[in-house]
Amino acid sequence: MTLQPVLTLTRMPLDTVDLKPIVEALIFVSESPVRADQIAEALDVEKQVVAPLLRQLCSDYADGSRGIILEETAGGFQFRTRPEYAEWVRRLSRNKPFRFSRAALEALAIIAYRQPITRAEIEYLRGVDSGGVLKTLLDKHLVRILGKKDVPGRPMIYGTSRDFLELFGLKDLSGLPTLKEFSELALEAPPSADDVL
Amino acid sequence: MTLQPVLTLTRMPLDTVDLKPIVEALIFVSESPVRADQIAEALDVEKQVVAPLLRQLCSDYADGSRGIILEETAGGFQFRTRPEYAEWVRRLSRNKPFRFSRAALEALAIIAYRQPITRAEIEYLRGVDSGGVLKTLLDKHLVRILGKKDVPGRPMIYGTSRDFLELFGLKDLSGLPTLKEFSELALEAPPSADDVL
Amino acid sequence: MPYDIKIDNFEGPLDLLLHLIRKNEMDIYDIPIAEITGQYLATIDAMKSLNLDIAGEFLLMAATLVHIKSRLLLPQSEDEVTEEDEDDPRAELIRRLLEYQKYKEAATELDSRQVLGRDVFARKFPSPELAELEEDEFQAVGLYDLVDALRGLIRNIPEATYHEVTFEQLSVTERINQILSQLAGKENLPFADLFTPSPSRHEIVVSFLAMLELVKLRMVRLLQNSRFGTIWLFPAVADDSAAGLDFDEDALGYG
Repeated sequence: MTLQPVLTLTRMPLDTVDLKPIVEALIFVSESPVRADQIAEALDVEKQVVAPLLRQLCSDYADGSRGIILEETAGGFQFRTRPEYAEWVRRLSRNKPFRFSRAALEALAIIAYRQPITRAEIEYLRGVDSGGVLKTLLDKHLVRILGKKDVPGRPMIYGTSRDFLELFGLKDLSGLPTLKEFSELALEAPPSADDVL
Repeated sequence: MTLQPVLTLTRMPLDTVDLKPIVEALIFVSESPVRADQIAEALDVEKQVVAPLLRQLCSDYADGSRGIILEETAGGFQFRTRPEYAEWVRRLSRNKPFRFSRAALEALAIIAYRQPITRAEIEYLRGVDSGGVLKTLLDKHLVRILGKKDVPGRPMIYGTSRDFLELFGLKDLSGLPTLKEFSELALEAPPSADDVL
Repeated sequence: MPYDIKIDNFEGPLDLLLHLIRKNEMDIYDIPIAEITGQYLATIDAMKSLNLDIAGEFLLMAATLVHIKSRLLLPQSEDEVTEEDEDDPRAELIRRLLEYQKYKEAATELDSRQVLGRDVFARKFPSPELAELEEDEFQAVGLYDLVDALRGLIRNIPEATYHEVTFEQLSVTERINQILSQLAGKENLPFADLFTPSPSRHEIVVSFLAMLELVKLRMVRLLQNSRFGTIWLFPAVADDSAAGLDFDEDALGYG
């Protein structure tokens, strides 16, 4: 495997570039609040150079027409959404499609691979009551009732639905990868050390 | 699946507020690209209302004095740092730029252009075993299993994922550049002897 | 310096052939097979003399080239000469080379894009705003992830399916309590430490489910340093509340 030529870093000398957008980018990309001295260090400039830029950025974002503000918290700077919009943010995150709980995904996997299956069998495999999660999957039309099992008590048996196939982009159930196929992929050709990506 | 506490909705009626900053906040707060329809749903407005706001935001951020750009990728919108500042970002996070292996890039390109495709077809095109690199791409969620091919042996077929589009900043698969024929290639770039990427 | 080529520079035999074609300014649509076969074999030999491992694909291509060369040497009938392309023994090789060249170029082009995490950066972390309204649900995961997680655990276990679990064996509830006591007083625990050195399939499946259950109950947090790194369990509650929890159906709270 061949490495690419190392990138030639041709950054311009700092006094000829506008630092403010760089500071903006650095704060934007940081998971936790960034201190002025961290920014100064990354830019290789004195802290005094950074301080006024931070003040400027704060006021740029404070002007009210923006959805984001630059906040100074815990000794650092961090972009946050404007507090007035908290409700919209909540609405967006609530509307996220298919936010499966782990329990739901687990039950779904068991049903997909073991259908037709009764609730007792699902619960046996999962070790916990699965009535609630089964109901959710039925409500979401990912699982359907296939009929009743011919054993005493005639429990209902469940299987996956057309919506399930659609969700996972499968034409039919035989498209489900098996554990064996997964293993083959890895066993036949162990990834070589130079698969950098 | 878990019920949330009912929220007291204290938001103002939409016609009295400016939607653009809210859209900005929603994109900012999302970990993955947000689709116009997700935003429209959260705002309880028609998608047509959101589209021009997104265009406006894109051009607001494109003005060059900003450290952040708004990019349309993987079917949605996402804020990203301006590419010119990559090195500063890396300095702050002390990350080295990663490199793709040629094997990974080749396999990805083949899968991207030829999907749905089987492993055997990839290997025929590349001329080498590709199980390892395929496994790596699956693990990195850049490639996904689309199902099984309707031929004897029912081999699995693969395609690229949303993460692939996001990684390479592609709007959708039609955004892939058209493949160049050999004759064009030869004209454009007379290859040197050690042109190995 | 005719053979200053390292085999590592080539992704495979097609790549090496393309290199030879360019280096010698050959016409790809009319490859001089005798010449390129000679050069190809010489390269392979040079590599062998350096004790380099030659992948099977390179040797297979050598055989193919020799085969094409011998077919070209066979006397041809008059009709065959006139119908060139279809009967040209080189045709398939040429097609493959042209095709491969296209994807090689497409790969380079992909690499030259503004790649996320290399050239451009996004906020690939949960926003604090969202963390504040975190529910006990997880982000969407594909079946791949679940199957892959299970497979990773089951991989080294001899054949037997978790079908055959018997009732006498450890239940998930018991396992939950065991994990909690394993975690008690510790700051964290690598996921792999939950298992005995050679766990049974049953143990793995039960432990896996128990772990997921604990996460669901918010008694344990799972963290990774990197997306594909070791998974660590962190107790999410104080020690005293972990002891002797009564897991009734309501406590498991599905729905």
